[in-house]
Amino acid sequence: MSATAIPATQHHGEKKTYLTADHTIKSWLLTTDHKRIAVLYLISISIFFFAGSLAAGLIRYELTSPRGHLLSSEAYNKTFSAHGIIMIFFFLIPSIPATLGNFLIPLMIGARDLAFPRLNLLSWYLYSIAGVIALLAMAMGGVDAGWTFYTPLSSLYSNTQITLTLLAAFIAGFSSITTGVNFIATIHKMRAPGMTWFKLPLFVWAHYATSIIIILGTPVVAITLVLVIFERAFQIGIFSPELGGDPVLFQHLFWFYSHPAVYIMVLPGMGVISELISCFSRRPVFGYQFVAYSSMAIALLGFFVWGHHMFLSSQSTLLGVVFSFLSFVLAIPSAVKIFNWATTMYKGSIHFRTPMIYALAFMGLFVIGGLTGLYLAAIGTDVHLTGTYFIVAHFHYVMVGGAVTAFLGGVHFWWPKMFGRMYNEFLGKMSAIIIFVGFNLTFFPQFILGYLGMPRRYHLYYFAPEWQIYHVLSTAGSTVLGVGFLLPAFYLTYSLFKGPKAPKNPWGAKGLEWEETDPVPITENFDHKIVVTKPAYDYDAEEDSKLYEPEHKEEPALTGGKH
Amino acid sequence: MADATHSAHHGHHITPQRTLFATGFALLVLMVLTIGAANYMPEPLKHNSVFMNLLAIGIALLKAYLVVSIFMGVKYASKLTKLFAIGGFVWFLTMFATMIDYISRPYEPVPGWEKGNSTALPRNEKAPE
Amino acid sequence: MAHAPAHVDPNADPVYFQYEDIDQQQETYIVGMWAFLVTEVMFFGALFLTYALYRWKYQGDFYHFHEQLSWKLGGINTTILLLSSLTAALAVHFAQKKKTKWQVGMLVLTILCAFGFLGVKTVEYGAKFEHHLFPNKSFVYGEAAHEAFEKEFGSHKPGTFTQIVEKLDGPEKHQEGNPARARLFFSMYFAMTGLHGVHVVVGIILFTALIYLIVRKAPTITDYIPTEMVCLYWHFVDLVWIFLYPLYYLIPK
Amino acid sequence: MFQFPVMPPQASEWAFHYDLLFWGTSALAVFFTLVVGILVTVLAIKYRAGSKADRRNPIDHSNLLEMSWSLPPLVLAIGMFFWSATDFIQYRKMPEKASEIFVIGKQWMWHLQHMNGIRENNELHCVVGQPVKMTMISQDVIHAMYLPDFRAQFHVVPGRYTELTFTPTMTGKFRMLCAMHCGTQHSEMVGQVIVMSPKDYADWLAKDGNRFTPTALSMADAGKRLFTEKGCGNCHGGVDTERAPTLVGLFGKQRDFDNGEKVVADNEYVRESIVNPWRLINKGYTNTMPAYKGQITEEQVLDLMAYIKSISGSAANAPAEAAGRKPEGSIPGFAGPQNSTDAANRVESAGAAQFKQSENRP
Repeated sequence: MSATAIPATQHHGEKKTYLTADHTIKSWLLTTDHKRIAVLYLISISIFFFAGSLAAGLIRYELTSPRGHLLSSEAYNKTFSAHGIIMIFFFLIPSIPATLGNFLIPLMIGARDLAFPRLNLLSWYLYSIAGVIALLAMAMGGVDAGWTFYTPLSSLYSNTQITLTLLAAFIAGFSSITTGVNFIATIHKMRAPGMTWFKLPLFVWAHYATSIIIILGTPVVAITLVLVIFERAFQIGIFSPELGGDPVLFQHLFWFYSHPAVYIMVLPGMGVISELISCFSRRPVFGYQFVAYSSMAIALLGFFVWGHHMFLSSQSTLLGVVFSFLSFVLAIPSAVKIFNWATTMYKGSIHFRTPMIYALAFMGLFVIGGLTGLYLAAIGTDVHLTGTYFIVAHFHYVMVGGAVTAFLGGVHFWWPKMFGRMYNEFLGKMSAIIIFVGFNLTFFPQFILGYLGMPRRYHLYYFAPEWQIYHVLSTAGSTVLGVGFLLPAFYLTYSLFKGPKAPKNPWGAKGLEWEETDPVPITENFDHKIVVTKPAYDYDAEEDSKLYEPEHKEEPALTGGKH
Repeated sequence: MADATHSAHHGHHITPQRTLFATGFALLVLMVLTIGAANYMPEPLKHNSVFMNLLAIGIALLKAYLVVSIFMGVKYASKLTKLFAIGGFVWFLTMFATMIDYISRPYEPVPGWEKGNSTALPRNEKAPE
Repeated sequence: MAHAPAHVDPNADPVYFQYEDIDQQQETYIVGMWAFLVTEVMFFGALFLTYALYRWKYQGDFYHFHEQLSWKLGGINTTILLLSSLTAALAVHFAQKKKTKWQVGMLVLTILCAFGFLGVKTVEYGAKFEHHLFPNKSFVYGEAAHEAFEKEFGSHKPGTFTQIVEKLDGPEKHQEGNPARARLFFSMYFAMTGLHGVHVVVGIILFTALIYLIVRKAPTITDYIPTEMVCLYWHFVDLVWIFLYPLYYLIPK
Repeated sequence: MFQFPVMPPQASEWAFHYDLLFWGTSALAVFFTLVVGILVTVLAIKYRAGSKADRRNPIDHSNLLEMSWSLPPLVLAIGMFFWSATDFIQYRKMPEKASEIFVIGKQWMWHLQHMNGIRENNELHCVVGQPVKMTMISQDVIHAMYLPDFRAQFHVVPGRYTELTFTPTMTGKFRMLCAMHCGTQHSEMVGQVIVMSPKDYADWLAKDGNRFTPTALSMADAGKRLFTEKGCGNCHGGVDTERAPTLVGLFGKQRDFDNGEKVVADNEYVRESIVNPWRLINKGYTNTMPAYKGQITEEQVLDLMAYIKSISGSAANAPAEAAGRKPEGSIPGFAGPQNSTDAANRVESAGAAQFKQSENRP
């Protein structure tokens, strides 16, 4: 035990939390405390989220009219590219791992910090630099090649700010690699005594799987983007058919990362959902081991399905069929998770608090997102749907319906732990319901649009005015969705200043982060030595339900079962 | 390694100098071998590009094995380190699934136009019917 | 560093506050380093894949292009890197035995090797620039193209540097292979060896910082782990070159 | 505006198979959505906090249950896979007899060319019931030929010929879109396929068809003219000379190269030999031919190919069935067995119905 186990601030009477340990701006910008870095990340990704949403709103309003009177073709292309680049590289990929993961992994495994605190800070700086460069590129004229940067459009034919943007994506990639390396070392070596692999919360398992994907995949896309930069700078021919190169090779290398990247975005979300459902059902996650293994299966198998983005790209039919088969196989681990979550609720005692509403919304949306993935994994159905709004709808169901919903659920769940304040429960539930309704209204019509043949990245459809009704519905939905996203921004910010003080464990949740820390953790996380003896998710629904029996006069507080 | 000694200091392994020098020497010998093979291979084998490539890659792999196992100490390291060391290289190989695309493309069930029946007739030429 | 390492026992190795003991700290650093090396493998992996594809597609051309590279210079560089790997491994050995003078000596030797490598690389790159084989706008490959180039921009007069280089590296030898593919080959060559070169430069910076910290007796460097980490990185750089050498300099016909 | 179309027209044979597969998948998807939806809703209501449900003896894991919800879906998924994969292979199978259309994608228009010389921009006229086979190449970035009403899509890649086929089953106008982002005016890279009855098509050929092609040269003739203009015939004469091999009978013939590779001449080889002639040098020749890269358009390459093919004549009547489409001969099996399709087949198709009308033209 090292000497710092005794908090340095003890003699001040009241213990100082990580938030109040120091108040200077320098202490925030140079902090190596994983919790503070998580807060920094939370602020920065929120900024990017709203920037990306703004672009999304522009896109939606442009599409209400078949002739698109709002934006020119050039502006539209730049808008959807900005939306994609910001949302993928600067929001979705770091969203859950860098905020909730950063904050919670050491707390959940009983460590005093991540393995490499300075590397963690570096990660946030790399992310910020990348973000600034990307925004700079957009301010200097923007990019029009989409977030996929397909060559030779991005390498030889586009004269927008592609080099800068690629550089930003490259640096953001390194931010993500440093986080991944940090998590892997932490989860392997920093667990508290008694915290065996199968006592880990599934949130940690999901992050371990995510980190594996990050370290195996991200470097590939990083070097690919560098090659595109070289190609623009020197007209070298690696992806240019005129010089003997192959444009399809770019797609192989790009999707080798970018398909697994989808799991970087959604696996942590699945981890969050495991925590939420288990806590608010007062039941351990059903089939814990299967859920843990399915995360690893998704992470590793996810590397062998990249070709399903390229069925029509003139890759060989043989490879297409093989990739299609593997994609179908990959559907199973996700299905296992869904069924296990549903069964977790069986014989539970379900509390419909805001995070649980988000978790239920996640299950509904993710099921639709996952099942519509079958259409795209099936090489036969893909031929009509790829490159259309069906794709757009599908990946928004997975990314927004999955990752963003889980992120919001997780933020609501751990908000009291992070900031020690409670938000308005009614507004919380409202926002979850508004998001669910608005989301479906926005994206369900897009499935139909895709099947009707509306290509993605089109902003004119004067040749098919009958599509307009779906676009109008979708835009109406996006407005609702926008309200749904703004609401939490307001009441959560409000709660920071005026919200009631949160108790230590407002949900009666299990897990080291709730039971063994102060209401808001101190800088060293724990003020005593942690030895883990209980299994994960040590809930008891029967005990919990007894609180509702007639002899209890008042509405029981959410303090968990047996205490 | 017969002369491998284990230090009491925190239990980590100290690779003896003799092993290190032997490894360095072996690496240099292998390098000379690969250069020699590339330049002075006897005639029938020299133009067998499959053999020559395999030989060059084989020697490089041997060198890589020496560096990774002795210099980088994976041979004496924990199972976890071994897993990472091997895992990284194995995963690098999975990327080569991409090559299946290029190798299998000639066996497409999609024929090129030279195999379909030609309609390459001058427009005013009467089609034989 | 907000949390300075806590010294409980002044003779013990320092342990950062987040670790329980020195063993945990050392193991964590090794795991982290290997996780990072995995990313490096994949980083170069994408390039090796690209190389493999085009080598397979244009094997005949690649043979002709590779004659523009000097296997002798490449061989010198291989020797230098292998030796530097040995000195790096010895540095770790001495660090573990706490023979600091020997450790620093070995690190200095490693840096010298790295500079030697870069020196030879400069000669090689210089020759390619002189012969317009760098894939930028002035790229010229093939006799016909060279003639056209000279007609337009005046004849190609080699300076002293070129004369030295040509003794070592030789002038353009056989102008064969499809010139349209030459740019591809030299693009790959510069991308891969260039990225490797960047790693060598980073290695030099890391070694210099390490030596500085050791000599200054910085409190962070009392065990062998920092040396081990930098040397693991350096071995990886060596490893990449072990494959680059036969792939670029020893292509069979 | 207040109509809710749910299905695009089903205008090709493949569209029927496609929709069967699509709605089949949909049935599966809806089924599983309902299973999960109902399960979650029922459980959420029954076991809400404070309800009187029986919560004794809960189970935490059950391998039997795990198997029962992973194996049957796996079997179903594999079944769906086989269905969709066989359909896809069917979809990619090029018809024996088809009207050949050559498509050049460029920023931001479709350029289409009929064998008989009619050139169209963003429009394709074809005959109902007659299979159409497109051979496509891009002259700049990657495009995707997307015909939603025929449920047909394939990418149009620079430097590589790709194929797409469909058989229209109803007359009318159908959309032709670009489904791969290709730059500024991507959303205006829109055209239409006009499917006509044979009679209408003949009328169109006689009137409008000609409007697009005042030269009235077939592709092969245009290629011949270009061949003469560029002076190709100076070297590539009727017989092999010292400078160059003849191109008579080139298609489908095996070529041996000085580096030992072999290849059966196909469209990609011919394009490569025009654009980058130094890649593969025929045995016994030197690389004296200038490269036409940048001096010749993709359209002209297609014309030249049509011409070379037309003079391949009877010598090319034995094309290799398993000919590699890529000009590498070093891989075993590339050159393939010379499985000769009969010449009769070729002659028969030469009189493919849709070009009979060409006689009527002035």
